[in-house]
Parts: sequence; structure tokens; C-alpha cells
Amino acid sequence: MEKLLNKNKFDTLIAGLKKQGYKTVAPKKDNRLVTLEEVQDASEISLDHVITNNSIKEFFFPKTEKILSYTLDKNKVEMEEPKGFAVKSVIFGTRPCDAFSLPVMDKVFNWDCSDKFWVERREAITIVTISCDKSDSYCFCTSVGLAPDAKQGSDVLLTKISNDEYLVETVTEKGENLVKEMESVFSDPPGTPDRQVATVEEKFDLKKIKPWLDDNFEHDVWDEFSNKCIGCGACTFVCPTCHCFDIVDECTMTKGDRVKNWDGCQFTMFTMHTSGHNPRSTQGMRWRQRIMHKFKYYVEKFDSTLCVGCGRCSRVCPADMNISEMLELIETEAGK
Amino acid sequence: MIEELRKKAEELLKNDTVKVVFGYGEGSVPERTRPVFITKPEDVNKLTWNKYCVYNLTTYLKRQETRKLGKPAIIVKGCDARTIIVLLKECQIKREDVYILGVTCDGVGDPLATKCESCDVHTPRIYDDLVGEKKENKEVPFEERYAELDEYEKLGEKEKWEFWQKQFSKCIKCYACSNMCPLCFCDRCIVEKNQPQWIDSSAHARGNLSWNVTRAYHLAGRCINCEECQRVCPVDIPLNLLNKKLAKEAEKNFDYRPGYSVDDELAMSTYKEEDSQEFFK
Amino acid sequence: MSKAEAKPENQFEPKIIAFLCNWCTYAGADLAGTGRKEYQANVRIIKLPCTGGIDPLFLIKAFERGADGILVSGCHPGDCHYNSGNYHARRRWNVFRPLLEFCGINPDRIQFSWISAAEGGKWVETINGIVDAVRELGPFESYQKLNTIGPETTGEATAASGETG
Amino acid sequence: MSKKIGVFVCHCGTNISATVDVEKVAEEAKKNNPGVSYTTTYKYMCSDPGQKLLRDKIKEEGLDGVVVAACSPKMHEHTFRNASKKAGMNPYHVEISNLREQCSWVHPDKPTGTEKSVDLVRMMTEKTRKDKSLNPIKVPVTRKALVIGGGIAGIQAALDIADAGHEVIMVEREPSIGGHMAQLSETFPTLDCSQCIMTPKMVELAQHENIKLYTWSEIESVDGYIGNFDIKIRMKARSVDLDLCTGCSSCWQVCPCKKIKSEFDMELGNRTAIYVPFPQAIPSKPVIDRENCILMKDARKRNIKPNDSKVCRKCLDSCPIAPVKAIDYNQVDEIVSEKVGAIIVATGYKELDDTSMYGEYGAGKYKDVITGLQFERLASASGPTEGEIQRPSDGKVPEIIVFIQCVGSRDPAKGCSYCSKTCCMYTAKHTMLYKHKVHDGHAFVFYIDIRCAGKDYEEFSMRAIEEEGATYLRGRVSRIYKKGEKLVVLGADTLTGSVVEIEADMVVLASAMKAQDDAEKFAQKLSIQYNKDKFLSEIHPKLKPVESSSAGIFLAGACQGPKDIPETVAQAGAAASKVLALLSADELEREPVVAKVDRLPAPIFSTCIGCFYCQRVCPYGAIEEEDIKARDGSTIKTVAKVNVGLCQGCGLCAATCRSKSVELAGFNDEQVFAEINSVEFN
Repeated sequence: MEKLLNKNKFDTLIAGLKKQGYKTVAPKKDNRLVTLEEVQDASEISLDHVITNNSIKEFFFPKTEKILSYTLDKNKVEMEEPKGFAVKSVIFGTRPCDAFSLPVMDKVFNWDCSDKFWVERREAITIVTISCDKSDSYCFCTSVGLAPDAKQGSDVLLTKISNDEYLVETVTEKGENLVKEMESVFSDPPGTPDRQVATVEEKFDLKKIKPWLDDNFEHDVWDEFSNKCIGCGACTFVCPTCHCFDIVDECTMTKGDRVKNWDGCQFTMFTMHTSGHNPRSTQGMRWRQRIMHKFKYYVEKFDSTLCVGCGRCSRVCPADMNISEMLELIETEAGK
Repeated sequence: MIEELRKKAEELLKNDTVKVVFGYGEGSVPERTRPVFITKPEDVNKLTWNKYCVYNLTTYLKRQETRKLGKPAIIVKGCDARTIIVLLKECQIKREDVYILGVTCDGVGDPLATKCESCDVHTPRIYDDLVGEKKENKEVPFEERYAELDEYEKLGEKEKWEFWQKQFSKCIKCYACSNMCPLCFCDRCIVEKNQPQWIDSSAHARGNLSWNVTRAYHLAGRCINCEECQRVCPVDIPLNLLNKKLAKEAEKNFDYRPGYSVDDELAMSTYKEEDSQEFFK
Repeated sequence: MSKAEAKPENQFEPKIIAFLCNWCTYAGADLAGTGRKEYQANVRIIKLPCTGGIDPLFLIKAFERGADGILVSGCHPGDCHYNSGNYHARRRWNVFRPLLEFCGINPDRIQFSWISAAEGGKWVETINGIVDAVRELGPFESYQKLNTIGPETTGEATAASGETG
Repeated sequence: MSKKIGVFVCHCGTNISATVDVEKVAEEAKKNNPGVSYTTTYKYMCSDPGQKLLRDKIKEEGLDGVVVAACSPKMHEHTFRNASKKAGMNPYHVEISNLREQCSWVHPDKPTGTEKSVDLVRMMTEKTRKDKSLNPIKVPVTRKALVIGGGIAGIQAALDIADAGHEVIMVEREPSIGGHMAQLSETFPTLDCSQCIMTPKMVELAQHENIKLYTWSEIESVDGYIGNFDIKIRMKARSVDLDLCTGCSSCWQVCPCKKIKSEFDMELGNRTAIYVPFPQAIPSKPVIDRENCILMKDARKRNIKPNDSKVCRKCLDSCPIAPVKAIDYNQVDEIVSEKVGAIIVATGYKELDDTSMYGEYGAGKYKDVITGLQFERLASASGPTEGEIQRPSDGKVPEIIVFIQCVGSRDPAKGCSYCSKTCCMYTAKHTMLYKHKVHDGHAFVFYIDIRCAGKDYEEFSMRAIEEEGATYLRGRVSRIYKKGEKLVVLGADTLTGSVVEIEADMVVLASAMKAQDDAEKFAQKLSIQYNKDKFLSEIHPKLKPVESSSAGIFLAGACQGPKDIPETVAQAGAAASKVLALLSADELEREPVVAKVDRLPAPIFSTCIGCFYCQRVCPYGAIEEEDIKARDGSTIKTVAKVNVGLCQGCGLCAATCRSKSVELAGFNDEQVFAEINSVEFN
């Protein structure tokens, strides 16, 4: 289904969603940051950015989440699982790369056992994506098989066609239902809409990456490229597809919470054994792990690259390590 | 100046004074530079110097990956050189193990970094060699140096709490702040100690408050306000306000500013009988 | 008239954790007992050898565990059993206290004092003083609220900013 | 594995049970605490049957942790730990909940007291769960003592220790032992001759088979800790071989430099460049004063070895020892090492000589304004005037003499607020000595208060006034100026409210006893504390008056503060007895409440990063640096290490360590955490 949405209807749309019991999450500007967060009305929404600082990940897989509470008595333990974590919501105005991260991550959260926190939230949340009308030099979605107006992962895709108008395309049934629910704010689309979509330069050839990785577990490039890495986890935490977590118990004598927290392979402690031995003892090894996981291991296991080309890791890297540069370098090495 | 820097670096590498030069190279975009580690004289052209050289490269003195490269020459601005003084005093480096290539500086960042607005170390206070024209280190009055804090100190208790809760709630516990900080050099950070877990590793409100307060407190009397923690914070928490507040208190109460002299007593390892105790009952 | 007897119904009873040095204040608290000097029962004492051994993390943890107020007390300057422990401690509080204040924690919730082993009376006054003062301030709800990990952390963050209900 | 903890709640007669429902406390302790496997209450836990109950239950119930909820740990922690030890449990698994002093006695409302008691017991149970077995620390002891300073304090202490059969090393920086007491003429309140009682002790010391004496030597460094001090002693070049020299005196008789002010005579007499400070000196062998000897001066000037200078070799030539002369111009300082188990510091005091401080009294300007010690030398039969009281300027016997008390004492305006304690008595003595020698002379004394609080002291000072006729004037002297041959003393008599002007022939200032000039540096060398006046500090002014802040180092005499001879001797004896107790066994046992820096397996070795803040804050110098070495001998990292011999267990290091790599046993991180975490507030 195709529709047209005028910017001046945003108000009605957000208010309508609220009335229908949806929580609305949208890009909001605060100082230098544009973050996806809950909004109450359309005036809070900001669309004048390349990409939000936070990814869509945290709405399905929060940075910190209680997965269990318990009380300890002398002779028994009582456990209670959290309820009500999946809230009916709409994420409005996320980017195609972020939206695509969801089907990529569905694979890991449904593999072996299915993660109910992820699954239930996936069901409860509808994704309304806006195609990118601009990009920056960090963007490389086109190099990992996506496009600034890609539809995968979205329920509804909006694409700018004029300063005030968006072409609305429903992608899934969930999306179609949402559009129907809000029918009044949409109008019919013009016959030949002028889709304003950013161009993103293709930086490397994905096909050449994995074969090189298959052969080059040991290579000087890992250390050389990563020696400026300071070992923080910023890249993994802003990444929409990094999904490692740690589980800790936070408790007193008589009660406690079991908490799931983001963790990241770039931390020294990530692979530290109790004995003190660390199989990934240098930053070079940890950097290799990140690349290998995204472009080799995940591909082998799930037939999908664990990278959507959003470029966030490169933007936030304190030492200006740039992942697409690394991949370009691999491409060059592969060509040698 | 770039040429001079390159020449110096080349010389140092050629005559084997150092094994590696820690410097600034071109970044992925023109508005950024990135740390480079030059080990071969023929690579010195990768060195650059411009207003985007905000990094405090001394953080690489603590990392085993860069330590492995051998004795470094390190390019430092006046502010970065203060870190070196603290590192020397805190036994993290030996003076003979590092060659300090000072650069004089009029300020970095675009717009100008806050730290540069009240800079009184345009010329480094410690160096083996100096590149650039020597500049006067004019003293900046106390009030001016901490003026940034005024608007926050003025807030009421509730506003302060709400302001910081909002800031801390953004924290994702990526630890970029402490990893980037040249003075957060513990092998095992206190947040990584889990028996007992004093600071919750979770990025919830409780854990974020204790982490951010402790990180700042551990820099009391040590932080030289290079603002790297704040620069690298991916969620834009104004961390340096906390550091600056502590620097202000240390200066006010102990008349101490870290990184100005290798001979003074570290503020938090000493005391004076006349230290303030007006808040004691 | 004792405070306990005069206690009105439903009066808020603040919870105070006290970190005391073994040699002076702990002994001072004992002396108050020996002298049967009555005071309010809201304080729980944690004894350490010296105030110099109190890490600010202890205070943070005490607030996390629900304390409404904290007392840190040791030997008078010059009287430290370990010569200089209390001086080092004082230096610590000189920076830590403004830091908490800067973060919006009312400094009246943390009290520092010097109470010698001979000052049983001062101990009683100090405890009654801090209990009354904190009772006035009310429960430290804002800190205690931090303890709840909601199902939606992001939603909670918004709540903390006070913008939504 | 979880501990099995027993909780024993004491009624303390009715002291606790009257206001605390002890049964409920016991019940609650068991109810909700997985660690507690046994609880009971008992009338008197500290009684014999109470202790037996504890011992029996530890065995029967197989307890490995005990909480006794009773009185203050200051009362019976020891009792219960000992009882547990007897039952085969490590005593450091016992914790005390203070239900009496800090609860039942101060909270008369029973529900309130009970509620608090439940909390207190829970806190201690939680701590107990994290208690670790600790064993007393055994430190080997070198059964030998070092005495620093050879005045009366050092001599007395050294003799006491040596007589008890232990070796003593004595180090004195002057050429002879004897100190200030050897300079005194007579001593109060008995007026017996100082040297007559002092010199026999000096001889005894020199001849004692257990005492090794280093004179003209100073302490270079002190390392180590109680029982195990490593001492380096600098033997300053004496230029005289002590083994060869017989002390025959020929050298100093021929020395051409005869006009050097004698330190021993307080510069009122002269000595030669090669000299013994006084006839009864021990050792009675000379030393060459290198500053003033013309040969040494010449060698210095020309930068040649002294022996190559030929300016003057009179002493060498006169030395009758053959074939090798006892004089060796080229001698250099020598460093010797000694190991000792205990140290007594008896470095004494220094008489105030800062004349600039009392410019209005003309000290230093007017020759006839002298200090107390100078007067002692004038009055001494062995002094420069052979006991005649003659004024230094012209040798005239003073007819009118004025004594001014509290010069440099009790004068906050001049930065010296303390009382020198001895001046009232020695001034009274001086007036007597003066009157005994100058029968028709008149002595005036300006004083603030007369403080004569020793045995027979008051009588002594009254004798000076009533029998010897000294005129005591209560007031300060504002100025002294010269008028012809006289010194005009302008003062106030506050009792009559009048201004007094006395034309005196001589003025004696009762100068204060000050700390040695280098007391501060010296104290730092030994890591002991000192007060604002630089007197060395005892660790407790009442209960540990001879112990310094460093274990194994004791204080005797005026280095700790002004003292007279009887007090000094008593304190020296006390210090000696402390040393003897310490040296009585090959090992000493210490409480294991000490800090420890963590050690882990490779490749971490320790989480310590070696910033050494702990070392800087440690009041005891107990933190050392340890290099962690790789197999090839290279240093991997340098980390902190606690010397358990020195550590006193304050925990300052633990609270300073940012990574919490240092912990204090008995109050370790997990224990404190458990205590805080167990406070069930919400």
C-alpha cells in the first residue's frame, strides 16, 4: 500500500498513536545529540540529521534489563519473572540501516533458544522508518548490501518526496494495519513521486572480505590498524547489531535481581578467565574478533553480515578508528 | 611547524633516540585527526599538526599495545605535558623512558575547546625538545578558570540532582571516559572488581551514579582537565564538569593544581594540619 | 522526656549509618552507654580502625542500601591513634563532599564529626542532631528510587528527567 | 561453602535483657539468615559457664563462625576469641554485636531496642560470613639494641639493657659521651657535683663488655622494622686512630691553634684544633677539628690530600706512638652497618641560642649577657674560670647579677609557648651557687611564675629566696642596655606595679630547652612523629609515654620534651625495660590485623598498578616496592608490598587505593561490604 503523509499531519499522527495506546519513540534533539526516545508530541521530533546517535537496538535489547527477581528465605528461594516489559510502541523515524538490524538480530535471539524479551518486544513494536535524505562520509550501507531507502526490517517506510511530503510504503502486515488504524492522516500519493534519497558511496566489495578473513586470522594488519584503539566499548554499544551481554546478580542478604547488561568484545575483561589467563590478550586480537564476528562467523552461522553500515562505531570512536577503512584495507590486501 | 615536527621525529628515529613517535595524523574526515605511531623515519610525513589535534596522546603511555613499540617520543601540548608530570609523580613512567616533544599551542578544537579558553600552558612545562615559538604562559585568575561551573553551582539541590540524573541516565557504561583518560591507568578498574561489587556494572540509575561519581572522585587532585573523557563520551555527558569541580575544590582547599611541578606533594596523598574542617561538627 | 516516648504516630524514622573509628568515636559511643545517656535509636554503626580507612565508596553504598543519612566520625585532629589517619580522611571529605553536593545530594545528609573517647555527651548530641536534621529533610527518596530497575530502562530514564509521568 | 554461624545473645544479667527482648533477637537471627545454624541466649556469656557454653557449642554444632551479642567488643572481644581458640576455632571468626553500651543502655524502649538489636546482630552475622582465618604474625627479633645519643638518658638506658645481658650499640655524634649533664656544675635540688655522679657512669659504659660505642658518629640511615632494624652509622673522620691512641695529650699540647671557642665551655673558654672536649671525656682521645685545623684548611684550599700539606704537622710529630702514628690526616668518613631489634632515641635538647629572637636583651651583643648553660660552665670547677664567677668581658666578679627566666619559654609572641620546666629550678640553683661564691653579691630574678613541682623542689627554691637572699621580681624584662660598664636592666615588677631598673654587672638568661636543630630531619629518617616544636612525639601521652609512633623505637630524655635529670633517668629506665621486653624472645607475635596488597597468578601478578599513593599516606613507612620479575630477570612491574613488621593496621592504604588492591585483614573489602549491605533498610 502506498500513501502520502504531509509533515503538518505529524501532530495528528503522534496524538492518534497515543490515543490508540501506542508509546511513540522518535528522534529528539538535545544539545549535540539526536537520540531516539519517547516523545509526547510531534513538536519534539527532529528529522534534520543523518542518523540518531543511539541505535534502535536498545528498544528491544536494553543496556540494562532485569530478567529475574528473587527473595531468599532460610529454606527457600522465590523467583519472579518481570512482566510488562513489552510495551506496544511505534518507533517513528528510524533509518533503514537500523531497521535492517532487527531481522539480522532476530536470527541470534531465536537461535537455540528464543529470547522472550527480544521476541515479545519485536511483536509489540512497529517500525516506521524514514529513508535517508542525506548521508555522511561514515555511512556505508551500500557496501553491505543495503540502501538508504532499503525496506528490510521496516513495517512502514517513509521517503521524502518534497520538503513537506513523505511517500508512505507499507512493508509488512503490521505496517499496513498501523496505516489503516491512522488512515485519516494519510492521503493518496502522487503518480510519479520524486523520491529524495541520499547517495551513499560504495566503499568496498563485500564479496572480497570473507575469503580474505578465512585465510588471515594471523596478520600484521590487526595490530597495526588497532594500535590506536583505547579499548573502550563505545563501538559495540552504539552498534545496532552488537549483541553481547553479561548477566550479574545484584543482591542483598535476602533479595536480589538478575540483570542482563550490554557487554562488548573490545573490553580487556570480556574474555578474562578467573585464572588470569586471557585468550584475547591484546587489542589487536579483540579488534580482529569484532571484524571476524561481523563478516565471517555470523555469515557462516546465520548467512548474514552482522553489520548494517550505519557507521556509528566510526563516528564515536575516540581514536578515529574507521571500520570501513579497515574493510577497504582488507579489500586492498585481498587484491594483492 | 609541521615540517619542524617531522624533522625532529625523523632525527629521533634515525639516531635511535626513540623507537616510535606518538603523534597526530590525518583523520578520516578533515575535522578530525587520529593518533599515529611512527616507527620508521620514512613515515614521518604522516605526522600533522593543526587545530584538530585535541587528543591527549599520553593515554598511549599506559596501553600495553603501544608500550610494546619501544621508547616513545610523544608529541604533547602544554595541557598534555601536565599529564606527563602527574604520570611521573605517580610512578607510571620514568623520565628517561619517554622523550617529550613539546609543541606550543594556541588552542585546539573547532569551536575552540573549553579547556583552551583558560589555558595557562601554551608552552609545555616539561619537554626535551620544543617545537614552535615559545609562548608566554600567562596566569589565568582562579574565577576565570572555573567560570564554566558557575551556572551549575548556582542551581538548587533539586535542579542539580535532576540535571545529573538526566545526564547519568544516558550513560551506557562503555567506559570510553576511563579508557581514554591517561590517568585512569589501573589494570583492574574498581568497577571491574566483583568480589565485592562496590559499583554495579549495570547501566541503571544506581550503577550510573556510583560509577560517574567514583570515576570523578578518583581523579580528584589528579585530573589536569584535558577534557578527553567528555570529548569521547558517545552520549555526551558533560563529565569534565565533575572533574573541574573537583579540581576547583582541590585548588581552593589545598592550594594544589596537578601537573605544574614534579616536586610538589600529590594533593590526595598528603594533608595539612590546617586543612579546612568547617563542615565538621 | 525521652524522644522515644514523645514519638508521634507515623513519624518518619530516618535510617542513619555511622562509620566510626575504633579508638575515639566508637569508644565515645560506648561511654554514652556506660553513662546511660539516652538517644534516638536510628543509627547503625560500622566500626573501622580509623576514619582514614573509610573509602567514599562506603558512603555511596550506604545510600544505595537506603540510608537517609550518614555519619562519619573519628578522633579529633592531632589525636589519631595512627597519627595522621583522620587528617587524610578530612582531606578526602574536603573534595568528596562538594562533589556530592554538586551532584544534587544534600550535604546535610552526610555529617562529619570528631568525637573523642571521652565525649559520650557529644556522641548523644551528634546522633540526636543528625537524626532530627535528617528527619526534617525526609526520606532520601530520590536516591532510593534509583534502586528500581524498571522493565523499560529507557522509559525510566525519561521519568528521571522529570518530563513525563 | 556457607559458614555455620552460632549466635550467642547475652542477657548480661538484666543489663541487656531489661530493654531488649533477647529471645526475639536470637529467634530473628536464626529465622532469616541462611548462615546461622545455632542460636541461644545466656545470662552471662562472659562468665566461666558462658564461655564453656560457647566452647561446647562450637564443637557440638561444628561452628566455624560466632557472633556474640553482648557488651562492647572493647570489653570481651578478647575473652570470646580466646574461648573460641580453645575450642579449636580460629579466633578471627568471632565478632561482637554491641548490644549493651550501644543499645540496651541507651534505648529504654524495649521494642525499639529489640529492633535495633536484631539489626546489629544481622550486621555482624553478615560480617562473620566473610571472616577469614588469621594467624598471629611472627617477627624474628635481633636481640640487640641501638641507643642514639650518649647523654644521661642514653647512658642510663644503655647500661640498663647491657646489664640485663643484651648487646647495645651506642652512637654519639660529639667526640665524647656525656651530653649536657657533663657540662653542669652542680645539680638541683641536692647540689651534688654533676660530673662526680656522671663520670662514673660514663666510665662504666665505656668499659661494659656488652656495649659498643661509636662516638663522633651519626646515624646515616634506619631501615627495617621492629625486631629487624638495619642501621647504617657514619663514623666521621676523627683523624685519630682510636685503637692506637693512648690519649697521652702530647698532640693537643703542641697544637698551634689555641683560640678556638670551646663548645663544651659554651664558648667561654678556648680549645685547640686537635682536642678532647673536656678532661673526663670518654673516649679520652682527641679529634681533629677539620674546620679550624690550619693543615686541613690548607689542604682544602689547595684541593690536596691533607697529608700532602706541610703547613703544620706538629701533632703528628709529637705523637709518641710508633711505628705507625696514631694520627692519620687522610682518614675519611666510614659507614658501618649494624643490625638491631630495638632503638632508643635519646638525642637530647639544645639550649636556645637564637640571639636574634631576644635582641632587646642584648644577647650576643653584650658579652656579659650569658645563658644558663654558660653560667653552669662559669660555676663549674672544671670550667674556664675554674669555678670563679667572673664576667666574660673583663673577668670582674659581678656584684649585682640579674637572672631572667622564661627566655624562649612561655612566650607565644615569639613562637615558643611551652614551658621548659627546668629553668625555675636551675635559676634558683644559680642564685645559690652565685651567693656561695660571691658572698656580698646580690642576685635578682625576674620570673613569670615559679614552677617547682618536684620532690624537694619547692623547698629548694624557697631556700634560694629566704636563706640565700635572692630577690625575686615577678615580671618581664623589657630591655637591657649598656651604661658604662654596667648593664641596665629595665623590667616590671607586676606585684608592686612599678618599673624596676637595675644596674647589673652580669645578666643570665634562663634560656629555653629547644629541640635539636636537625630533629625534624632525624625524625623523618626514623619515620617517627614530632610535634610543632620539633620535639619527638610519644604515641600516647599518658599510656605509652616512651613509645614512638614506629614500633620498636622508643624515646628517652629531652628529645621528647624538656625534662630534668631525674625525669630523664626514669624515662630512660622505662624505655630500657620496654626494649628488654621486646628482646626477651627470638620472635615477637603481632596481631594479624595488617594490610595486604593482592597477589594473583601470572600474567596479572597483582592488580596493584604501582602508583604508590599507599606508600605516601602510610604513617609507618610500611609500604615497600616489589619488582615482579620475569624469568629472564627483567622487571614486569613494580608493585606495592606491605611490610607486616611495620604495619599497624590503620587501613589508610586500603581506602587510598583506587583499584582496591590493598585490603586490611579483619576489615577487608568483603567484610565491610557485607556489613553495609546487611543493613536492611528497604
